[in-house]
Amino acid sequence: MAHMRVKIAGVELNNPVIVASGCAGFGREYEELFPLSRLGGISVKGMTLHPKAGNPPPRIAETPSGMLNSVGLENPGVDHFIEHELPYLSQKGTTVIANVAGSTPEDCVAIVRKLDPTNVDMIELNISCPNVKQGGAAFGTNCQSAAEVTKAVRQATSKPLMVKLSPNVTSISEIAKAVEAEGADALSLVNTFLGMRIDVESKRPILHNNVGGLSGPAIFPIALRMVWEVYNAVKVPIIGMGGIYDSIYAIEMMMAGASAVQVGAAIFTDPLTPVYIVDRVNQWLDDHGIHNVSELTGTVKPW
Amino acid sequence: MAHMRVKIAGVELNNPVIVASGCAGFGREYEELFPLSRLGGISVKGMTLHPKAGNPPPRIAETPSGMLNSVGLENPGVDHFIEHELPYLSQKGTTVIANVAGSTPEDCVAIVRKLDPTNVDMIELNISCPNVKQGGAAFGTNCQSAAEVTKAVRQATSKPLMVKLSPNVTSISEIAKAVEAEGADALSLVNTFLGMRIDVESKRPILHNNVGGLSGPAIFPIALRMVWEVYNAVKVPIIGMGGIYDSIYAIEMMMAGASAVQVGAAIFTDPLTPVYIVDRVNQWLDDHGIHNVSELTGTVKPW
Amino acid sequence: MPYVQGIYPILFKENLSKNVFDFTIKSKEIASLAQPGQFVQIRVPYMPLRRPISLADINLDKDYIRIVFEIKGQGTGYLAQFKAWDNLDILGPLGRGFTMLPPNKRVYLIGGGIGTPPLVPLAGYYGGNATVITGFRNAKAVILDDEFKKFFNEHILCTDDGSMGIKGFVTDVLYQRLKGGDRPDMIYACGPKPMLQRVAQLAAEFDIECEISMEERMACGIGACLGCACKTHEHDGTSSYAHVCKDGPVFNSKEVIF
Amino acid sequence: MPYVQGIYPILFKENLSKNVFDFTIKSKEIASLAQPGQFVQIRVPYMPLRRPISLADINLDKDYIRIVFEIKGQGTGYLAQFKAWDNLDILGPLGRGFTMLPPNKRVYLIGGGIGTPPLVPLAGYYGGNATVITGFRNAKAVILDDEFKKFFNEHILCTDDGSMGIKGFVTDVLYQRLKGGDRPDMIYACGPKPMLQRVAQLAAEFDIECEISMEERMACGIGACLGCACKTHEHDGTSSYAHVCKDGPVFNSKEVIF
Ligand SMILES: Cc1cc2nc3c(=O)[nH]c(=O)nc-3n(C[C@H](O)[C@H](O)[C@H](O)COP(=O)(O)OP(=O)(O)OC[C@H]3O[C@@H](n4cnc5c(N)ncnc54)[C@H](O)[C@@H]3O)c2cc1C
Ligand SMILES: Cc1cc2nc3c(=O)[nH]c(=O)nc-3n(C[C@H](O)[C@H](O)[C@H](O)COP(=O)(O)OP(=O)(O)OC[C@H]3O[C@@H](n4cnc5c(N)ncnc54)[C@H](O)[C@@H]3O)c2cc1C
Ligand SMILES: Cc1cc2nc3c(=O)[nH]c(=O)nc-3n(C[C@H](O)[C@H](O)[C@H](O)COP(=O)(O)O)c2cc1C
Ligand SMILES: Cc1cc2nc3c(=O)[nH]c(=O)nc-3n(C[C@H](O)[C@H](O)[C@H](O)COP(=O)(O)O)c2cc1C
Ligand code: FES
Ligand code: FES
Repeated sequence: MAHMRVKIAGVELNNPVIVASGCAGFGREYEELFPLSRLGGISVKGMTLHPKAGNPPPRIAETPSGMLNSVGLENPGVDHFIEHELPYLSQKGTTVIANVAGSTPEDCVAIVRKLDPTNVDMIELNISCPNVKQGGAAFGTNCQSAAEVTKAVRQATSKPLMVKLSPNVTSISEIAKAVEAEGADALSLVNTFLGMRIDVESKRPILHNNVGGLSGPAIFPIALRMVWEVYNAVKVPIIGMGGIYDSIYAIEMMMAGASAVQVGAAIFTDPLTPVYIVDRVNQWLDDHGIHNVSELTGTVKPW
Repeated sequence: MAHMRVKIAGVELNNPVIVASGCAGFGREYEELFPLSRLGGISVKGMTLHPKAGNPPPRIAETPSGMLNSVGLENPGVDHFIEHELPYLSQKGTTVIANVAGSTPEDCVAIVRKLDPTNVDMIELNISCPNVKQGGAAFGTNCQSAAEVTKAVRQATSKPLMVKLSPNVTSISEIAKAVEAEGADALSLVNTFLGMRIDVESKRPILHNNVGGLSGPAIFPIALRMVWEVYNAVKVPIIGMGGIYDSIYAIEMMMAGASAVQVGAAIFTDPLTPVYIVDRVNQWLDDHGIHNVSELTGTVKPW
Repeated sequence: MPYVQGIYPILFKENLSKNVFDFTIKSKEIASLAQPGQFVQIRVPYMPLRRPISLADINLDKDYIRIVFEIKGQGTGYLAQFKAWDNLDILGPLGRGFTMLPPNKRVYLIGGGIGTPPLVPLAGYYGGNATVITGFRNAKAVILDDEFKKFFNEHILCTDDGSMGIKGFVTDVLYQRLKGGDRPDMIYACGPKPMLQRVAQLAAEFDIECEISMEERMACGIGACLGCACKTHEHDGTSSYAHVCKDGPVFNSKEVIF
Repeated sequence: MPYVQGIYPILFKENLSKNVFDFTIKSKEIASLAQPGQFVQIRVPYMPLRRPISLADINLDKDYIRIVFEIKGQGTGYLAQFKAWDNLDILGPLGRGFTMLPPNKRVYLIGGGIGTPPLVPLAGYYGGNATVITGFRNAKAVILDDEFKKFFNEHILCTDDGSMGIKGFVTDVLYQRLKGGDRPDMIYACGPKPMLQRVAQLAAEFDIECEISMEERMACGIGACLGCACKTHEHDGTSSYAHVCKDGPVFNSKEVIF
């Protein structure tokens, strides 16, 4: 058995496979199928300062090898998280990553201040949600605003700070560099791509929000390229995601430069995906005589 | 049988289904399976001023519901096209769209000047090829350079001028507006998304060019959203493409705002795809009592 | 609520009408956990998302469950191609089912089209105390007609065009009954949204308890992704989103905002 | 070159070694157009790109073609799940096959591993005038051993570990033969790239005509997408890209730049 623990921004994870934000809520539901301690970590549903109702339904549409969502950051708010979810979740033997999705820099700062004294392991500042009118991708598609919100949040917390980038940009490495310069300890990428589907019978977009975020295997090759680009542009560790649904995809992502990976939409196809990936990556490492999963990071040999 | 002819920038097409540039060469190969007159048009392989060898192999990689290519604009040059391909192709009873992919604005102008006196029906200025070092996406990911090359080419030809946009941008509608302002008669979108795959055994990117352009069903929802965005931003007609592989997808694309569609990668899965789409769209129109395919354009009803 | 994921074999496959299929699936695990009104999420080839299908029957002795589904699009189309002894990847049972009153209570079961199957376990439970009203487009679309005879239910069959049973909507029949003074202890309804809305109206008008089974597009099916929102009344008079896969699919008709 | 696309049934399926399958497919259309060395593009479930597989046999009388393939990844894995009487969606025959000399010429056929099957039609054509040298990792990987007996070919079998036939590489045997003074009219070779490169070297060294069958990742398979580039010498001394699916898969060994 290879050594699967990885260290990111000072936080040690059981293994490099984290469940992506928004895909496993606060962890309770999937506990029915596997213990959360099998995971490297869980990035919880993006949270706002106050409870948020999210967008009207339909919020889900299927696409070839992918899905769109327009949940719109429905969440019970940071206070509820700290009071009712964190005490349970923090006993489960996995790393807890708090996904912070304020609609203004001030909101983000306020949320992070509340999280600072808790036993959350890491902050994932979400500047890339495509499903909300304020904040979200509006921060993340512009270097200056991405830098500003990072700077503000950086000053508000002593927790390891990871910033989650939007792929809906001309140059993701520019945004990555701007965010790194303001003190991000790690980067996670990618969030979803803005997409659409139409019901040709009713002529209505399938999503009530008209557009939504694309994730799933469809986006994997773009996400992989972006992780590689960012890896070549920054020094901080990267958590790679976007379409990972099997061990080979996780290994590609790590070779491209990721120190760990997140698994999102694939959990809806097969809820055991993250656990299978942990086991199969481990097997692959054994088969290839690699002792430590971290040895994969950034090993791609460009032509 | 519904009326399938569509008119774009003054050019009348047999129907709204065009084979995308780079996917059917100069039309000879697929003639074995169906007469080109069944198509609305063919956008020929992107051409440069001088013959171009393209990138080293491997040039093709498969992805979930998609593929990457890094052909790198291999083509015999515009003179060869005019002398050896066009005379044959222009007798086939379909609209011929010349895809122009010069590496500098001057090159583009020179190519277009050569095409101007020929019986090419339309120019598709490709400012979005992700597989070449010069020109291509370097033009298309920046409003100013996109405007400049459009302006130069606009002055060099009296042919209808369509500009093909890159999806690898933060705001495709900004680019679309910049290009429209310089006199583009139509827009085509999207070209491929920059992506990557890695062979985990050799640790090499599968493509010798390391990265390549993603196309196929995987990108459909993003392409659809972009067509809708651009339709709401410009007045000129749009030819929509990206992942269309069945009639429903073509209809969605037209409802989002496209006046015609192009079919690319799907032809590799099933070479008869474009012809099936023509027939099935026609059937769908009949089933829905719609007399003219153009009535579909832009009919999506956002919530 | 406890649920499992597993691979289970199809024991019987039947074709109930042109596009409607009936699978009996061996799964002791799911059968032993399930309640009427709950559903399962089934994985289908090529499709990234599972398909939610209600349980049409739960047989504890024989360890099987039953699903009845209609081909609507690609996913159900592929599902229909499975044959007896093929294996299905199923997640379930999921959601909150119907509230079960004592079996001697008087109930109405209102089913529209492919909404009829989830009523079968209720029909069996309430037997002669249940009045079942089912409606279909036409005679060709009628399914499960015999099923309710078995249970000695009073059964009224409606078709939109009168080609079988009574001509008209199930809600017309229900309205006549309620106007006529019938006061059941509960109305259960499953079917298209406009039908459910009308049933909810009637239940409110005549002040009768009513539970309806809702549908929404889903990803996880277990309450984790918040995809399947359904607008509901809060106790304090405001509205919020419940989630069909976890808080439903069965809701009290007073909760749902149509 | 003329080619067709169609849906054709598998007549026989055989398992030649652990991961190697042999399909006999009924297709008068393809059989009547095909030449030894050509290939087909087969559609496989879930995969956007077709899989190129060489023709291992072309039988005109009986209207069938034959393919022999090894499971390498997902696509060939799915292909291996097809059974007799299942239908395959096939595009073909594609590419340029081997140059056929008069059958009384002396030829060498060099095959490595899964590169052996396309040599079968040549073996049949040249019969006793062909010397066939095939190589495999070990005894378990050996395929088509009997095939060459049928045609009265001289057949030398090699394995890397000596577990069957001669221990060593096919190119070692070829080198010994050529050094020993054998001067065939043509060498045909199909197999892994390093083997082809060595065969090409030997052919050049001993000045013998040689044709090799190349592989490259493909999309269209018919010369339209320019995906399957293969670096070749031009007559004027420069280099350029040929395309494996159209200009090949069979190339004169002097053309290819390894
Ligand atoms: C709780 C619940 C119970 C259900 N029970 C049954 C049943 O017992 N029998 C039956 O025939 N159908 C039932 N349905 C509806 C069934 O899920 C859809 O008909 C099916 O998902 C359509 O899939 P498709 O691929 O054929 O259609 P497509 O339209 O191609 O599907 C595209 C996407 O939309 C989703 N979708 C489409 N229609 C619906 C819908 N009505 N509800 C939810 N998602 C939808 C699909 O799941 C898929 O993700 C139920 C739905 C829910 C939510
Ligand atoms: C002209 C030609 C003839 C061939 N004849 C045979 C044959 O007779 N028997 C046989 O077993 N194999 C043959 N091959 C190789 C066969 O095409 C590959 O093994 C197969 O495509 C692998 O697909 P996969 O999905 O299993 O592997 P994966 O690695 O999962 O495939 C991923 C992608 O890469 C492509 N690919 C991978 N390996 C190759 C390769 N070696 N050549 C071309 N594309 C590749 C696949 O087609 C697919 O698009 C031939 C290849 C070519 C080009
Ligand atoms: C239903 C759903 C909800 C999501 N909610 C969030 C969220 O709240 N915060 C966030 O940062 N990302 C959110 N995401 C994005 C995922 O965390 C992830 O970045 C994206 O889905 C790409 O990974 P995947 O392809 O593995 O799903 C959500 C994704 C899905 C599918
Ligand atoms: C093999 C290949 C070659 C291509 N070459 C060109 C080209 O020369 N010029 C161009 O404008 N687009 C080129 N494209 C992009 C397509 O024309 C099209 O924009 C893209 O593939 C998206 O459509 P699709 O998803 O239907 O393939 C190429 C695409 C492929 C797959
Ligand atoms: S489908 Fe995920 S919460 Fe209901
Ligand atoms: S595969 Fe398209 S040119 Fe060879």
